[in-house]
Amino acid sequence: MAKKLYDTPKLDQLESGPWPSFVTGLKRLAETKPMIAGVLGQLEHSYTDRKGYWKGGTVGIFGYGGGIIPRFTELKDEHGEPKFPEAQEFHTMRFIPPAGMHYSTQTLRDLCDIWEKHGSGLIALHGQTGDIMLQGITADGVQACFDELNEYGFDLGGAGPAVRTGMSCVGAARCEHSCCNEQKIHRMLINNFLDDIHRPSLPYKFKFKVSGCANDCMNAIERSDFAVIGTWRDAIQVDQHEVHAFVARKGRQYTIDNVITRCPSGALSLTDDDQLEIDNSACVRCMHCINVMTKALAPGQDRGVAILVGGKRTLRIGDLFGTVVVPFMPLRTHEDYERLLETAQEVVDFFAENALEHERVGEMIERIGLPDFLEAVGLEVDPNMIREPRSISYVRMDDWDEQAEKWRERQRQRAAEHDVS
Amino acid sequence: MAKKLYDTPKLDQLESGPWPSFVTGLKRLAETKPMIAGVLGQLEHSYTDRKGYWKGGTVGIFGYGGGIIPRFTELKDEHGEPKFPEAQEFHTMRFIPPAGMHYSTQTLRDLCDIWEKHGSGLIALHGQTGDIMLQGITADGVQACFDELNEYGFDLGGAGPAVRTGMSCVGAARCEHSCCNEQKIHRMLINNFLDDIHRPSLPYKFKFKVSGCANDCMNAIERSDFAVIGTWRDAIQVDQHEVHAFVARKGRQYTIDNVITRCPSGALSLTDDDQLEIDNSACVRCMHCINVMTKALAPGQDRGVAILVGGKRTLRIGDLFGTVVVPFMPLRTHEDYERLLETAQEVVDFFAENALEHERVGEMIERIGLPDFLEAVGLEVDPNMIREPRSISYVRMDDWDEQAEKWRERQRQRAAEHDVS
Amino acid sequence: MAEAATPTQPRRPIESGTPDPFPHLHPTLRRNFGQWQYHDRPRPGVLHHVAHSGEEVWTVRAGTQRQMDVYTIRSLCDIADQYADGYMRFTIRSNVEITVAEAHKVEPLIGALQQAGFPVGGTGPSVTMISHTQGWLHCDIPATDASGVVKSLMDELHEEFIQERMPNRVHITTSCCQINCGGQGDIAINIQHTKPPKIQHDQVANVCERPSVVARCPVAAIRPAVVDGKPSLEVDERKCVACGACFPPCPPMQINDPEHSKLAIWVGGNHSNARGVPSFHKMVVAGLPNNPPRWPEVAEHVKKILYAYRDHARDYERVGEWIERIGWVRFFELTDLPFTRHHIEHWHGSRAKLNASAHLRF
Amino acid sequence: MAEAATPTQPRRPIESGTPDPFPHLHPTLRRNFGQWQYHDRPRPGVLHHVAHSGEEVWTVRAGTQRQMDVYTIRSLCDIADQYADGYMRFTIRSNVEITVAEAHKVEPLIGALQQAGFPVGGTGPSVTMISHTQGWLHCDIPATDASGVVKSLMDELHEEFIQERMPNRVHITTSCCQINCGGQGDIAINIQHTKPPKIQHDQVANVCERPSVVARCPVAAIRPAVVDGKPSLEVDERKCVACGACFPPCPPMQINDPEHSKLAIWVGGNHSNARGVPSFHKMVVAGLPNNPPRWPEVAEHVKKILYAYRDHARDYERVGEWIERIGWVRFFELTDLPFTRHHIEHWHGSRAKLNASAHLRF
Ligand code: SRM
Ligand code: SRM
Ligand code: SRM
Ligand code: SRM
Ligand code: SF4
Ligand code: SF4
Ligand code: SF4
Ligand code: SF4
Ligand code: SF4
Ligand code: SF4
Ligand code: SF4
Ligand code: SF4
Repeated sequence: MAKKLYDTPKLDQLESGPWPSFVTGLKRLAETKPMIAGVLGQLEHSYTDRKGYWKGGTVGIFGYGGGIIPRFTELKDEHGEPKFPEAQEFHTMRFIPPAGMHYSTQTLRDLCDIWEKHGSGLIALHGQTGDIMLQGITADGVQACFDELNEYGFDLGGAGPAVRTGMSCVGAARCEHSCCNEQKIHRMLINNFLDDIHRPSLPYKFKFKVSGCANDCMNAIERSDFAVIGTWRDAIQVDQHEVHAFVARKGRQYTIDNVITRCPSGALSLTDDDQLEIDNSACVRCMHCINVMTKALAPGQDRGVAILVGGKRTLRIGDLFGTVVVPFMPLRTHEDYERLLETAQEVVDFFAENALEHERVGEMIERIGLPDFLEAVGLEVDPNMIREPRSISYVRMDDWDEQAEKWRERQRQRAAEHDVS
Repeated sequence: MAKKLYDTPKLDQLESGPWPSFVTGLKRLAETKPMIAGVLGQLEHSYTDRKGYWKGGTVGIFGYGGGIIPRFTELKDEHGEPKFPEAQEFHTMRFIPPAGMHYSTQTLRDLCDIWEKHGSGLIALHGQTGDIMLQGITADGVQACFDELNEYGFDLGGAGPAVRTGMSCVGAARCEHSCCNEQKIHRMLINNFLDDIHRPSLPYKFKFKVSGCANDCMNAIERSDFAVIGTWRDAIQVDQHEVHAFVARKGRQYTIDNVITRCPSGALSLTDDDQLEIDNSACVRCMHCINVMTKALAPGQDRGVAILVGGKRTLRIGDLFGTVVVPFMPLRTHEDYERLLETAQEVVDFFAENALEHERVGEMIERIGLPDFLEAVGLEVDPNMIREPRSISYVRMDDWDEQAEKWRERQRQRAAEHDVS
Repeated sequence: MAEAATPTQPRRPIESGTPDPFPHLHPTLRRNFGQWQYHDRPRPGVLHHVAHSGEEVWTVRAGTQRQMDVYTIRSLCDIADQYADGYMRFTIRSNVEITVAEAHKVEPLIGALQQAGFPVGGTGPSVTMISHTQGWLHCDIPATDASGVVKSLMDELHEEFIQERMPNRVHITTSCCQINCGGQGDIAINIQHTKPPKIQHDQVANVCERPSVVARCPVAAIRPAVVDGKPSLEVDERKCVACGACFPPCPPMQINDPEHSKLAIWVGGNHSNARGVPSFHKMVVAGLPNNPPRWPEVAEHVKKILYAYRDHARDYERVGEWIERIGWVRFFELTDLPFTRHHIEHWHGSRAKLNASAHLRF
Repeated sequence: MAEAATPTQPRRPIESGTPDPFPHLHPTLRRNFGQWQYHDRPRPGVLHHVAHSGEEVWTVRAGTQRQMDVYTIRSLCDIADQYADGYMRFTIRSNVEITVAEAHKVEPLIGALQQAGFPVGGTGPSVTMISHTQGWLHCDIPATDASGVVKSLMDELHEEFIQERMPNRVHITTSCCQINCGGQGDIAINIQHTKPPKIQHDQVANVCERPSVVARCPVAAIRPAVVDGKPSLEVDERKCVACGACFPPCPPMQINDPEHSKLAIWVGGNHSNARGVPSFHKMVVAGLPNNPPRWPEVAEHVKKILYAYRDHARDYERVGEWIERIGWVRFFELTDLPFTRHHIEHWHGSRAKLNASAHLRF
């Protein structure tokens, strides 16, 4: 059906080898999709010149301000005409997948069919931010494509200075380490900010990611502005019988070298009769021992989440990890979830009003300081927020007594709560 | 002899208690030294008002620009007259002690006698920079006092924007950990810069300190601009017989908990027959195991020093530790010592010419970057100079190939040297 | 999913956001949601999870090319339909995971995936799929490709994907410009420009909002200027760190260069909190040529580092932990890579990266 | 030492620099210079060193008041003459060390020192003498005293000086202004101003070089101003961090205040490289009153921290290492100290001090 297939000697070299080849896939599509034939032609040029040939522009759908990444070719001939006119436009539509990226084959098949109808047939599963990326459509096609997929149940993801599509790990759906209902948190947060996703008007992008434990399979601490990480407050659950079995199977030496001495807080010891002793007040909930002895150990039962704010990659001041702003938030009751939502709302609102243009929330905190940020969003300071206290004496502490009293008051409250419960 | 002793009810409270009392000493002096009587009177005022009452000024001796810390009273009555006229002047003379602060009693007695003649009789042994501080003399008295002590063999130390008095640990004189001749290094360095000590004309102060090993009993890494620390390159010397004896005496558990697991580089293991195995390529020469098992272990035999530049305390940008600029310099031959001196000279010269006013060398390095500093003073880069390589991609590496070739060339040279030796 | 709405022109979007995953979960996963007890890996590429209820599932993980044509996706659907009740998921690294509730289906499922060209692996201490970005295929600012780099490297590392013979999992990332949409990596391959942007002065006025371009530069190297009578921008080339941050907001600031946009390799990035805290990757090699279609110099260096890691690290040590233990002196020795002034960081707060101690290795 | 020169007027100094210590070394030390094999501590306050030659020395360490009158020094000389061949040395912490080459002299020497009022101790895992600065006795910029603070604290900690019952050595430092001539300390007691300087405007013009004062301020809070027609300086009080850096170059910038210059306690500073790398101390309490002559509030807090350390640390853990192991959450619990916003650093590069991980303690 495609008018012509261009020669792609360089790209052809990417068809050999054991890994699935995207080139083979593109060629398959090019048979029926001229746009992809053009894209292959242009890509071959890139491989030859070592240059990119796309530029941005503006393409959207009615009612939304973002979610589509427009691409127009810049590869022109001497007359200023596109060298590959079929690939003059090659826009990407970002759609939000089900939390955890689970699919019934029926849905995937329907998605393929609808996309094949309106677009190129090229789908990236998934973008680094977690979107279904439907890659290759003309500006003319986007509205109809969106309408059909939107009716089907899909919504557009974020782009530009907006809240972005979120991500959550497989977690409770299949992972024994999960300390929270990742997909519920994920959907609650994202679906609360749909306006900020669809109508970009923040100072810059804002990402949510949810990992069910400190293994952080979603890279949330670095790659999101607001990371929710499952954790627990009470003692690690130990099945000493299984500890025994582990040591019997793997050996004492192995257990000591791979579990005991690898605990970052020196919280573990193995007794002479192969019982595991854990100093839970020292344990930093790093997950290592639980990872290695997953049958014998499990996170405690008083579970909840920690919130870290401010992760991002390189631009402007270099990569940042998010930092702890809430060390523990239980997520049991409806009110608990409401509190999580309120916290997110406070953070996004404060970011919206106080960040400079193109400044991420982490950079803003860097600029104004964590204490002021915490106060602004109504969170209490806690030693869990720091690696260590200040070493530099450059600080004004006129109000020391008042601040100290705040802490004491909270301690009294906490003690009172304990007395009641 | 003193005209009068003032009432000092607050200070008197510092005469009780088990620790030797400076007040008792001052009172003893006040009997014969009116200046000290006045100082006690003024100090009592400070204890009452919680305010200091000294101000600086200019006092010097012929030929030198520094070494004396002048103090004039600011505690005046309603007519602007000193409240304690005996203490109108209370200057300190900083004298350089023998390296390691060793004294024959004869010298100390002579020092006391000369000082009692010219000054107040108050001596601080020693100042934090290591000076003998003769505290309490009038401007009229300093020249004669200096002349007599200088004839005796003492010289003034540094003050102001100058090279300062140095310090070296007891080291080789009495300590089995010593990896170098601390006092020789100390005297060579300091006595090379006497002009810079006596005629302050650097951008700011510059301190040398020498510790014979990584225990750094002189706090050299933080408290000096140029720290010389003894270390070694080959294997730790082990007397397995003594290891055995140690384990027999202290127990295996104790040995494991206090030696093996406390090694910061995981370089130690205890075999089943109580031999100590050391992975010397992992060992970071921290001294811990040698400290604990001093009879069984000793630093290797290929000894020398590391040089760290840039330590200082708080002003301007907060405390800085020095950082490694020479990971290892053997100090065997005369030429080796010459190299050390040259390195110090290069650093001081570059500092003198390039630091801003009131900028320490550490702050200057912070400002210009370590690589440029190293190049300027003619030192080669080495991975021992960093905790880890850069994480931030903001760097221009046009000359990568050239820089890589430098390293390769050095590796070839080193290999060639090894072949010869 | 949502009910079909009567079409109107213009239609208002249904702001449905993130779909509920429950309808998409394999029934055994649905039933045991939040009730998993432990897992093990019977073989590379297979995760075996056991629920407190006693129910078990086997998940087979397989690599994909991420940038998939609909035919590829449908072939995955066919396999999932035939062996796994019609469900699958994708991992954050674009691997596909197909779950079955019966042990005997595992081998046939593996066979079908391999047959269809999807390598089975990527679990446990293996080299899993490389995090994938856009590159020349779609991005407007790339200096290299992403799909081709990933394909080339995964071809080279295929054996390490299908086997579990690393000390711990290895997460490789790539980024096709210095913005770095890929994450931190145990090994990261990133573009590193080496020359300041070449400015197409005649286009600046039309395309760029000058103040916001000026504001983007991390070293304040850009200032407004008038060139040939037109408002343009000027770069202080001695200050410029060639980061390319000015390029996205102002395409006439051409930073990409076939020759001078090089590749650098970084190691020791780690997002997880297991044992140590998360850590950023650190640069170890730069100046590698941007050499399509197969970037052999990159593969060569990556393998040198990877195999030094495999041969010398202890179990559970990630790349960064391994180097932290043996020290950087030894890392450069073992990998035979040059150490240069460029390895020494010089950026705000970079003093924390200098060795401010007498801890030394020889 | 040097030969006496014929006096001339003006006399040229002999720039002799640092004297050779050899003439001042006890002969046994001189003979075994660089040849020591090991040492042990037969009792608190006594170091027993053995040389490869087999020769042995016993060194008795005793505390002094540092600021000594000549009579005190002479009494030390008397003791050294009687028991130790006429030699002694001083440590970096102003302890005196007297060395004997015969075991039987140790006890009498100890007796004589104690008799003369010098506490014997300060070795091994004890609290040794506090590093001493000038304070009101001599400095021109102090907000508190040094000699009195040290005397008061050492009185309180006397038992810990003469015994060795800490997990490791404890080095306490004090500083009488924010310049901090004292070093980093396991426990450090430092002045912390809480109000901007009060400027005596009429004196600025006479005394201060205004540009250099402006340059000293770490937060650029000072600007030149004309007050009452005279050139003076002005402080932006919201920016000012009350560091006092402007005061030494410009005494009319009165930073010291009887009420508002407070004391703060810092913990975990460590200069040595044993085990961990050197570390800076960290602030734990502030707002303590500057309360001569005995500063009881300071002593109370120091002891609270010290005894928490003694009771909970493992052998060889310095204060900072102990806290690193148990975590700051627990430190504040054990010491019952309040945690406030002021504990969170906000200075260049301070992000490294935030918890950028999911490592949490409850
Ligand atoms: C498509 C995607 C890469 C991919 O192939 O997967 C991508 C592609 C682009 N990213 Fe990204 N980023 C993508 C995930 C990321 C991530 C990863 C993540 O979200 O976990 C990061 C690092 C995390 C972070 O947010 O910092 C990331 C950090 C950036 C940045 C740097 C942001 C910073 O503050 O440092 C930019 C630059 C900007 O926004 O100005 C950027 C900009 C871009 C732009 C829009 C370039 C531009 O300014 O024109 C790229 C569009 C490419 C295209 O043609 O589609 N992209 N970008 C990912 C989004 C797909 C999706 O929606 O699922
Ligand atoms: C006397 C002494 C304290 C003591 O009682 O032992 C002292 C006393 C003063 N120091 Fe110091 N410093 C003394 C050792 C130190 C040390 C410790 C060391 O050398 O190991 C330090 C920290 C290390 C360092 O060099 O950074 C130290 C860091 C400072 C600073 C801050 C320097 C910085 O860059 O942060 C200043 C301020 C300045 O120089 O402008 C300072 C300034 C001063 C002045 C000159 C105050 C002034 O500007 O007027 C003090 C004079 C007091 C007086 O009346 O005698 N003093 N000063 C110490 C010198 C005695 C001696 O020569 O032996
Ligand atoms: C499926 C996936 C989550 C998802 O929702 O997509 C996942 C799933 C599991 N991860 Fe993960 N991790 C996944 C990405 C990650 C990532 C993020 C990434 O790959 O970019 C990380 C952090 C990356 C980093 O640090 O750079 C991650 C760090 C971990 C760790 C910590 C490893 C460590 O020791 O540092 C564990 C613990 C373990 O290995 O036992 C873990 C453990 C697991 C377990 C064992 C959890 C469980 O009990 O089910 C899962 C099977 C792992 C396996 O491969 O053997 N997962 N895991 C992701 C698979 C990616 C892939 O296709 O390869
Ligand atoms: C005499 C003195 C050196 C001098 O030339 O003056 C000295 C002498 C010794 N030191 Fe030190 N240190 C001396 C100040 C220091 C300092 C600096 C200070 O006090 O300000 C430090 C670093 C301080 C810091 O980190 O804050 C210091 C850190 C050490 C260490 C490391 C301790 C650790 O585990 O962190 C050792 C090793 C040990 O204890 O075995 C050590 C070991 C020793 C040994 C055992 C060395 C030896 O084998 O002879 C000496 C006897 C120590 C004892 O007290 O039991 N010395 N030592 C100093 C005595 C000061 C005092 O009167 O209390
Ligand atoms: S982050 Fe934790 S809970 Fe989530 S998938 Fe990874 S290991 Fe499981
Ligand atoms: S979770 Fe981590 S910190 Fe806690 S006991 Fe296990 S290994 Fe140690
Ligand atoms: S620094 Fe080392 S050599 Fe010097 S006295 Fe201390 S322990 Fe001995
Ligand atoms: S000196 Fe330190 S690093 Fe080296 S083996 Fe001994 S304890 Fe380990
Ligand atoms: S890394 Fe750069 S070139 Fe690659 S997709 Fe992201 S923005 Fe585009
Ligand atoms: S490349 Fe980076 S450093 Fe250079 S001018 Fe552009 S933004 Fe500035
Ligand atoms: S700390 Fe301050 S007040 Fe005390 S001696 Fe040093 S400069 Fe003077
Ligand atoms: S006290 Fe410090 S911050 Fe305040 S004006 Fe003076 S120098 Fe600046």
